[in-house]
Formats: sequence, C-alpha cells, structure tokens
Amino acid sequence: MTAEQIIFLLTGALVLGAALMVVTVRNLLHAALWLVVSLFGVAVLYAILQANFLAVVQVVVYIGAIAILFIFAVMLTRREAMEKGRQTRNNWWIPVLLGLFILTGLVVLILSVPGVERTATALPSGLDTVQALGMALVSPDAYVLPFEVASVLMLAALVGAVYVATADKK
Amino acid sequence: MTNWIIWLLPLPPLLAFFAIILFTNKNKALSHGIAVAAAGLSWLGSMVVFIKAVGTEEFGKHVFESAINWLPTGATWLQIGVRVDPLTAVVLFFVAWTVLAIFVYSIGYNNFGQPKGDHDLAGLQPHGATVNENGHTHIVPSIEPMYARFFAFISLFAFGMFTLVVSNNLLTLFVGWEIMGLCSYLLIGFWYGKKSARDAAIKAFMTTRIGDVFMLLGIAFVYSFTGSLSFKDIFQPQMLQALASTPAFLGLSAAGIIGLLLFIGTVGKSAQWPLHVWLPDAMEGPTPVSAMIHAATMVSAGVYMAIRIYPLLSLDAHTMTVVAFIGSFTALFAATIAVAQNDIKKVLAYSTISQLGFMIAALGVHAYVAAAFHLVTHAFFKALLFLDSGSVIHGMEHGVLHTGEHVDAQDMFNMGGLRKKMPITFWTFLIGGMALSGFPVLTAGFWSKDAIFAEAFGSGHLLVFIVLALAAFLTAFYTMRQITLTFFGEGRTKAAEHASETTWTMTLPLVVLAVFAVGVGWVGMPAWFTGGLVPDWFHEFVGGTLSQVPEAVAFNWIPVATSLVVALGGLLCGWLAYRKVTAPAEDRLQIPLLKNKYYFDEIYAFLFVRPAIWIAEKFTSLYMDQVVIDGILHSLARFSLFLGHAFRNYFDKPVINEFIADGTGKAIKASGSGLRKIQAGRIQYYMVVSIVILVVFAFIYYFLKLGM
Amino acid sequence: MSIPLSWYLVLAAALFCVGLYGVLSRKNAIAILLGVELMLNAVNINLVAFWRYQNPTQMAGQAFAVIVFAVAAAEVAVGLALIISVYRRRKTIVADEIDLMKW
Amino acid sequence: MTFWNNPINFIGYWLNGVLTGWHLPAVLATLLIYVIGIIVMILFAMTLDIGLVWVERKVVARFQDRLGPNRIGPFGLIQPVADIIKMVIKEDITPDGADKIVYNIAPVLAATSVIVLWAILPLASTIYGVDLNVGLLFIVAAGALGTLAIIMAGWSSNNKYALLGAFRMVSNMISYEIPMVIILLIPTILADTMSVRGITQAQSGMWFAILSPLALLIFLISAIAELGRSPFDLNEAESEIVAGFHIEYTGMKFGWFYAGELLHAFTFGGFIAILFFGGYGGFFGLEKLAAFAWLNIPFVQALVFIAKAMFGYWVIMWVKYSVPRIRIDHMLAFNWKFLVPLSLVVLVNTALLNKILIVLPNWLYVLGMFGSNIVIGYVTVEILRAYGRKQRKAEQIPDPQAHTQEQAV
Repeated sequence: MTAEQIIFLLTGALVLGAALMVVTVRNLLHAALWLVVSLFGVAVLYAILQANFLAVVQVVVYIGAIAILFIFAVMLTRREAMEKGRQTRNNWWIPVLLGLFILTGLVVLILSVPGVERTATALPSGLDTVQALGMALVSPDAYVLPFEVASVLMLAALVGAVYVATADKK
Repeated sequence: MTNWIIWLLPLPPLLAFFAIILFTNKNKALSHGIAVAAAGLSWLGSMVVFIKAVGTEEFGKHVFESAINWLPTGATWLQIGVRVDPLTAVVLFFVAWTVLAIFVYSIGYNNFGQPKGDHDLAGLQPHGATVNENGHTHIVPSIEPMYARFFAFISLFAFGMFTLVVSNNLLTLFVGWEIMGLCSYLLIGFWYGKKSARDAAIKAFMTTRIGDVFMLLGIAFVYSFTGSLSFKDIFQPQMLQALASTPAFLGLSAAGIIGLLLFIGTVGKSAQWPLHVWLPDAMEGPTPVSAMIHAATMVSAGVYMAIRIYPLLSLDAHTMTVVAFIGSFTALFAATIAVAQNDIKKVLAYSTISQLGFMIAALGVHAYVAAAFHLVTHAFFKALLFLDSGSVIHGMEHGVLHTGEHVDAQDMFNMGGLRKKMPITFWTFLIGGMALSGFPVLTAGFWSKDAIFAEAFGSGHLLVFIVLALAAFLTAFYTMRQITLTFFGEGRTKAAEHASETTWTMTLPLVVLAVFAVGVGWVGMPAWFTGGLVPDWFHEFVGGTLSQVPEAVAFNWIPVATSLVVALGGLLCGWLAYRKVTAPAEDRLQIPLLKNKYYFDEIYAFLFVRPAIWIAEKFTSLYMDQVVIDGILHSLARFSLFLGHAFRNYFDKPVINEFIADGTGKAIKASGSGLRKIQAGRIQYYMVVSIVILVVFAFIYYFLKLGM
Repeated sequence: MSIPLSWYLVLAAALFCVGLYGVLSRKNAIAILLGVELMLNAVNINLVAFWRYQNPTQMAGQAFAVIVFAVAAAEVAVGLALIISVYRRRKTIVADEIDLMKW
Repeated sequence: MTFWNNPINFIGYWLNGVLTGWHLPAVLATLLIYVIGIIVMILFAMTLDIGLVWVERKVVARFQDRLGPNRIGPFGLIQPVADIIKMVIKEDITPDGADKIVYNIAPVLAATSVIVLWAILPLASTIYGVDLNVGLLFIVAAGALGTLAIIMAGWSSNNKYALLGAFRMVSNMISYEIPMVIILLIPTILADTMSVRGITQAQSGMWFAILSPLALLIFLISAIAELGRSPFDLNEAESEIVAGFHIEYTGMKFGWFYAGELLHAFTFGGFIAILFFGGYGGFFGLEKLAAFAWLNIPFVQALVFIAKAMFGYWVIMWVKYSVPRIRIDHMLAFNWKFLVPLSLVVLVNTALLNKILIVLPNWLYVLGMFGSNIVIGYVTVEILRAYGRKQRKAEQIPDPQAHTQEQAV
C-alpha cells in the first residue's frame, strides 16, 4: 500500500460515491453539485496519472463551465428542480439490472485481458507532456484534423445554443 | 542555373497575359506597364543566355539542354524540355530585341496619353478626338479603345514565340506555333468591327491551318518512326541514317516524307507560295502586329523550324529540290507583285514574302548558315521597316485628322515629302530600306544576301542563283520606289503636309532597330572581305549547330559583283523611275495582273471556296442532312415510341403499378400500423432497448469467441 | 507508478455504469444530461489511463480526451438550450412527457 | 543547500530527517511534511490577509480624504484583529429555507479558491509551493472554483437579492474569464512556458509589461472584473441588491468572503507582478551583476515580490475607490464588444511579431513589440472616438415635437 495507492482509493471512492449521489439525490441542484465533486475527483485522477494539463482543463471546463451551465439550467427550470417527488421513473429497476449486468461483464472482460495488472513505467525524462500534447494537437501528421473539427463543432454548438435558447419574440 | 533561366524565359509574357486579362484590364497604364515589364524580363533572360552561349567554347558541341518527363508512354516517357544551341541563341537574340522594341512601340502606336475618342467603339480603329485648345478646337488621334486587350494579346504572342524558340522538341515547338497562330488570328482581327479585318483574320487562320495539319502529320510520322520528338534523339546520325534509308511511298524516303510534311507547315506559316495569300490581307491588323507577325516572330518561326529540321530535310534530294524551287519562285513572284502595290504596308508584306523566299531557297541549296544569317538580319530590318511604316501612317493620320481631308493614310501616292516632316522616321526608314535592298558593305542585308548568292552560285544551283538575283534587283527597285514616293518630292496631299513626327515611344525603338539593321551584318563578314583578319564569327558560331561545321564557299567574284549590281542598279532604277511620279496614273507598272496579285485570291475562291460552299449547301445540307440523317433519326424515334406504348400498356400498368408499387405500399402501410406501437417517443425507452440489444450481442460475440 | 492499470479500468467501468443508470432512470432531462457527463468522464479516464500505461510519448490518449472535452461542452450547451426552450413552451422537463415525436 | 539560499527544501530536508528519526515510514513522513507545508502556506497567506485588511482600510481612507483606523495600536495596526474578534463573536445566522450544507460550504470554498492560488505563487526563486507546467491555467481553474462558490452562496441563501447578485457575478466572471484567458496566452507566448516560475525567469531581461502594455491593461481590467470589485462590483451593488450574494451571511462566514476578496485582490496584484513585472526578479539583468548579487537572496526576492504585488494591489484599490459602478448591460457589452476583440488582436499581434522580430537584435525586438502595442492602442482609441462621435450625433438630432410643446408651455 503506497501513498499513491491510498490517494487513488480515496479519490476513486469519492468519485464513485459522488456519482451515485448524482444519480440518486432528489434535489437536482445538489445532483449538479455532486457532479462537480465527482468531476473534481476525476481531475485528481488525471493529476495522479501525471496529465497535469488535462487535470486543470477538467476543472476549468467541467466545474468552470459545464457545472455552472447545469446549475443555471436547474435554476431556470426551478419549478421542476424543486419538486420533492421521486425523481426516478417507475421501472427504475431495469436500469439497475442493466447497469450491474454491464458492470460485471466489463469487469470480467477487463480482468481477462493479459497484462492488465501491470503498473506504469516512469515517464521518459525530458518529456514535457503539455508541449507534446500541444504538438500532437496542431501538427498535421497528428491530430490537427480532429482538433479542428472539434473546434468547428464547438462553434456550431455555440450558435445553435444561442439560437435555441433565445426566447422567440412574438 | 542557365537552364533555369531558359525554362523561365517564356513565363513572364504569359503571366502578363493573365494578369492583364483577369485583373488590370481597366487600367491602361498598368496594363502596358506589366506587358513591357514582362517583355523586359524575357529580354534580360535572353541576353544572359545569349552572352553565356557566346562565352562558351565549342558551344555547338555542348549546348544548354534540360528535359523533364512529361507523359508516361508505356515503359518510356515522352520528354519535353528546353534547348539552346547556337541557332537558338541567335534567334533568341533578335526575337528578344524586336519583341521588346515592338512592345514599347505599341504604347505610342495606340496613342497612349491621348484623350478618349468622340465616337470610338471597341473593335474599330480610333477615329480621333476633338480637343479644345486655347479657343480653337481641333481633332487629335484618340486612344485605342481596347488598349489593354492589345497588350494582353501581344504578350501571349510573345509567350508563344519564346516557347517555340527554346523548346527542344517538336511537340512544344508545335504548341508555341499554334499559340502564335491563335494570336495572329486574334490580332489581325483586332479591329473586328471592320469586315475586312474579320475576313483577313479568318483567311490567315484557315490558310496557316492547312500547313499546320500537314505539319502535325509530319510530327506524328516522326514520333511513330523514331519514338521520340526531341531534336537530340531525332538528329542522331544512326537515326538519320535509318530515316534516310527507309523507303516510304512516292519513291521518297521516310526522311523525305517527313521533311516535306514539316516543310508544308513552314510554307503555311512563312507564307510561301502557294499558301502566301493570307499575309498581305493580314495587314488589316494594327501595324505593330504586322511587324510582330511578319517580321520578328511568326513568319520567322516558320523559317526557324525549317532551319531547325535541316539535318532531316537535307537527307532527301527531292525534298531539297522542292524547297529550293518554292523558295526561289516565291522570292521572285512576290517581288514582282510588290512592285505594283500602292499601300505602304502591302509593299512591305510582299517584300517579306519574297525575303522569306530567299531564306527558304538558301536552305534549299544547303546554305544553312546563310539562311540563318538572312533570317536574323531580315528580322531586324523588316521589323524596323514595318514600325517605320506604322510611324509614317501615324504621322499621316495625324495630318488627316488635322486637316479633316478624307484620304487613305496608307496610300503612298497620298504621301511625299515626309522626310522634312518626320526626320527620324525618314532616316531609320532609309537605313531599313538600304538594308532590305542590300546596299553594299554598310548594311546587314548586303552581307546576308551576298552569303546566299555565294552559296547558291558556289553549290552550282545556277537557276536558283539567277532567279534570286532578279528578285534582289526587284527588291531594291520597289524599296527605292517606296522611299521615293513616301519621303522625297513634295507632299501630294494637305494631310501629307501636316504630317508630324511621332512620339518618342515610337521613334526610340526605330533608332534601336536601325542600329541593329546596320550592325548585325558585320558579325557575318566573309573572310574574303576582312582578309581573314576577323574570322566569319557568325558562320563559325551557327555552323557549330550542325554535326560538322559546313566549310565556307570559296570566294568568287561573280556573286559579289551580282549582288553589288542588283542592289545599286535596283536602287538607281527606282530613283529614276519614281522621282517625278505624283499620281498612280503616271506609274507604268500598275498593270492589272500585278495589282491583282496574279488573281490568286480569285483562283482560290473559284477552286476551293465556292465548291466547298456548294457542297455544304447543295449536298450536305439538302441531301445528306435533311434526307438521310433526319430520316434515320425519325424512324428511330417512331420505333421507340411504339415500343414505349407497348411497354406502358402491357407491362408497366398491370405489373409494376398494380402489383409492385401499390402492393409494396399496402404492405408497408400494414406493417407500419402494426409496428408503430413500438415508437413511444420516449428517449429512455429507446435507450434501454438499444442497450439491451447491444449487450446481448456483445455477450453472444464474447462467448462465441471463447467457443472458438 | 504503483497502481495497476486494472484499477483505473474498473473504476471507469463503474463510473460508466452509474452514469448509465442515471441516464436510464432519471425522469428529469437535466439529470439525464448529468448522467451523460458521468459516462463521458468514464471514457476519458480510460483514454488517459491507456495513454499513461501504453506509451506516454504517443499523445493519442490525451489528444482525444481533449476532444471529448470539447464534445461534452458542446453537447451540454446544446442540450441545456434545448431543455430550456422546451421548458419555455411546455412547462416541463420530464423526458417522458416530451413525446411529440411519437406516432 | 543552506537555509539562506533554499529555505523550503532545507526545512523539508530537516523535518524529513527528524520524522524518519522517529521511525515513521517514509511515506507517512512525506505526507506529513506536505500537510505541514500546506498549513504553513495557508497561515502565511492568512496573516498577510490580516495585514491587508489594515492596508485596505487605510488606503480607502486616504482616497476618501479620511484618516482611517488610527485608534487601536500604532497607526491602528491592531484594528484588523479587533475586526476579526468582532466577526467571530457575532451571531452566526443560517436563514430558514436555506440549503444548509451548500450555504455553509460556500464561504469556505470561496476562501479556498483564493488560497489554492498561493500553491503556485513563487515568492522567491526557491520559495514556492509547486511549479506546475500549467500554472496559468491553474489560475483560471481557481477562478472557476470561485464562481462556483459564489453561485452556491447566492442560490442557497434562498434570497432573491442573493440570487440576483450571484447571477450577475457569475455572468460577469464567466464573460471576463475569456479576455483573461486570451491575455494569459501572451506571457505564455513570450516566455514559451505556462509555468509561473518560468515566466518570472523569462523576464529577467525585459518586463513583459514593456513588451505588451496592452496585455497588462486588459489583464488588469479583467482581473478587477474577476474580483468583482468596483467598477464591476454589481454582485454587491448596495443601491440595487443590498449586498448581493453574501447578503444573508453574518459573522465569520461573511468574514471568509471578505478575507477571500481581499486576499484575491492581493493575489491578483501578485500575478500582475509575476506576469508583467518580473515577479521576484527582473531588474533588467541587474541581478546578474556581482555587485547586486544580494538581490538573489530568497528573502530579498520575497520582499521585492511583495512590494511589486502591493503595487498591483494598490492600483486595483485605486481603481476601486475612484471609478463609479457601471450598469450590467454596459459591462457585458464592454467585455464582448470591446475587450474580447481587442485582446484577440493583441494576441495575434504578439504571436506574429514575436516570431518575426525574434531574429532582430534585442533592442529592436523590444522596440517593435512596444511600438506595435502603442499603435494598436492608438487605433482602438481612434475607433472608439469615432464611434462615440457618431452616437452623439445620432442623439443630438433635435426633436421638433418636444420643441413645440415647450413653446406651448
């Protein structure tokens, strides 16, 4: 049990617990806040994986933007958010079964993969992951195309969101 | 490095063409700026290449050549590339100079800087503009309406010429050749408002086309025979041997056939008899164009090609005889016509034809170097003469506009006494004329012609020699006639009296060309004159193009004497005959046969044009088209109509519609109304279903994989 | 360094399933989107873990994680915009009640 | 490695020795040391914060032509302590209908979002928490946390003013985050790194404030907006929404927000110093001279840094106490229609020129960068002026109707 493992287990527990709260709590705003917690935990995981950039971006994007968006949405649709009735559909047990089924399946699959128990080797010295990521994202022989496509998608989403969300003036 | 320059030589004019056509055609100054700049660039490049070429030792042995793979032809490649050997170098030299001069000249010729015309239309010559100068109004020449277009066209023309000159193979040579054909069409018909211009353009195009078709045949023959089009491969000794030894039909060897076919191309391009008819009419175009087409580039291109394929041409004696005959005949024949022309440009046109005849004839008598030499000198002084005539016409037009008197500004009988009015034009014209008529020792023409005479005589073609001598005499004669009528004596019209010298953009090129018209001859002085002090540089240099330099002919006093006599005699006669003449009536040589160019146009009209029209109207249109073809089409149509009906009634309606189409529709409807229960419109319901299915399949796959 | 790859994968799988449950079981459209976010993050964890454990010099994992970020952001923006405009018109954001698209 | 040139590591090394001497497992020892370090860092920040309270009040007073606190202690130095005691002993109210947990977490989160910034704040070349290679993004991330805290506070107080304040603040922060992020790219470009220390060292020759003054200006503006201080203090506009998102908070919970804001302001002063004024170093190469070697002693550097940060902080205060509040639509328009485009222009300009001019000799490079910024600034001002003129013209069209009515009256 090294310190790292301890940290990982704590974080993992946090992530999963928060995720469970997200899908179970009745108060939607709390659900959103729990989402924040869970995602923060994921950011910590990234940090443990030495993906600093992703860790920070995770915080910026998810907590700084997406979570805030959610909270706004919840507040704007307050009436629903505040109603204290059951938030789950009547046949909630189907998803439970489905989820457990898939989980077991996945775990079996994962553990059946050879070499999955191995631990990571140290990062090659002198590898600046941020720089490497930047290079990979913009160099033509790497992922510049998906990157650009994603940016176009963002733009489209932006325009679409603005258009859809603006109250039509009659 | 040099190869790069050579590759890039033709490029600037082409770029200029596109730039002007696409972008700057609104702005006149910018357009001609671009055009001239492009010409200047090509000029610069050509000079660099030329100097490098001259600097190289034994240049004929190691020429500048580079080629790239162009078309994959099965295993091998069809290569295109550039080649500069001594011949190309000298041609490049005069092409660059004349083109540049003509470009500059065109600025002035198209009245740059003059006001817009009162009622000028695109497609017509400028008619002059009324300007109001301190009180009294008077008419001045107006700017060309299609100014930018003109420069675009001549730029493209220059591109074609450079391409043709530097290309190392028949293909690109032919490309440049055709581009020039197109440009000549566009430029002769530049003032497309005039019917005469339109007809001339079409005539030029069609006539040269005849030659080009044969040339294309020749090229095809060459390729099919040698499997290559580059001169290097074709002119290899063993290849030439094979060509010469292979008999083709008509008792001619393959070389002979190819030579003839290609030579017909030359005949068309260089307006040799019997395809000479287009050139005089081509004078309808603007004068710089005439200079361009008829002196510097296009017609020279024909001769250049002939000289270029000389190694091939000279293989077959019959071919050479044909060449010699056509050349010498054209020389004399055109000269006789030129004597009777009154249009200043027409005279020059016919003199061009006859001079080209000289070159062809020279080639025909194996006078390789002499032909090339005359090509160069002629390009200079004929360009000079054309530009001069343009300048004269311009001056006359100025007078016409000034006086408002309606006279033909090109008719020499309306001129006279212009030497005082336009001194620069006069002197340069005089130099050009002297060069043309081969005024002894000083002028370039003398040396080149003398070389031809010497070769013709030395190689024992006496007939050719005599004919050419006669032609030379006539040349001198009509040149003097022209000079006398135009410049000496008194002005015969008010217009002539009010003619004025043209702008510097026109006179400057004249002076430059005049210098060459004199100077370029001296590089080819034969040994007997210089007493061997200076070697015959031109002979050595250009002769180096061939596998072995042809030895200079021994000195013989007969040809020299002849050329002296014909030149001086012709000039003298011309002067005596015309110094007093003031009206066409007094001209004793205005006999109809000559004036009407031996009725060649009429003969052609009778032999080819009318029959063609008759066939088109009577046979093809009436019978072939309307009866046979239409009949076939109509019957086809009827048949398919009938077929369509049959299908519709017995197949489409019952089977397709009833059964397949409607049946499918009903079935789908039924199944749809059954299935629609599934579509609850609830996303999560959908998701559950899809995921369940996904999982099931995943598991099946997984276990199957295990099973394997 | 001392954590086996399998831990990350299992964690990711669990997170994924939790998100799936949320997506499938919640009434509220916004809550469904929350679940989707969880699933996306599960995927990201996998991506990054594989990047770290396979070949860190080969940035594919991180690059695609970044792209997943972008996609997630876009998805949330549009989704919430839709939900809000639906809410304006129909005064409900219960997914089952938004069933105009059915027969 | 002596205490004087590398205090943090020295102490850490020493502690490690001690703890392992007590037969603690190495893992636990390292963890413990990290915890201690964090605590020390927080304590330092907080003590500094107490000082800031005093500074703030004094400066306000001077700006408002008052004396400020001067009763307790020399120059009222003890005043902040009194404030704290007051806050601690005040009644701690949690309003009915408030969302208890969230309500209580919010202030902590608010303060945390500031304190985490200190993790990457290098007081000196060897005194710093961590040297992240994504330091600048870290600033933005912390800002995101702050936003979250505020919206939590505003929502959970179950009070419409609070909610309005939170909404305003969030819209404000989110929109001003964009120019800030864009501007943060400029030091990144100039220093070729996002690590805060790296940026500091990159400025040993020349301050980025000189290479790109416009960036400094924009960063200052967006920082003020991020802080939600005047003229962007709509979140707590007393005249409109009483006290904004922390209207319901009393006692130490309010204290957290207050302290957080002050520390935030100072921290941003620090970041201005780091990003544009060379942080702890950066005397135009002066410290490289042997005569000025003492400038490289960590504690001197720390003092220098705090002085520079104080300067930034002072500028922020200056703005706060001399510029009136602006309307929210104006504020957003100012951001979207002016600040974002301008910052984009500056970014592109910097990126291009930096690549082009880098070949030139150093002084030309600096001159070019500076000049280009001046030019852009001038053009912008001209455009604005023209626009303003147009608007004024549009407004000054006399309305004949009104005129006649006047005459009638």
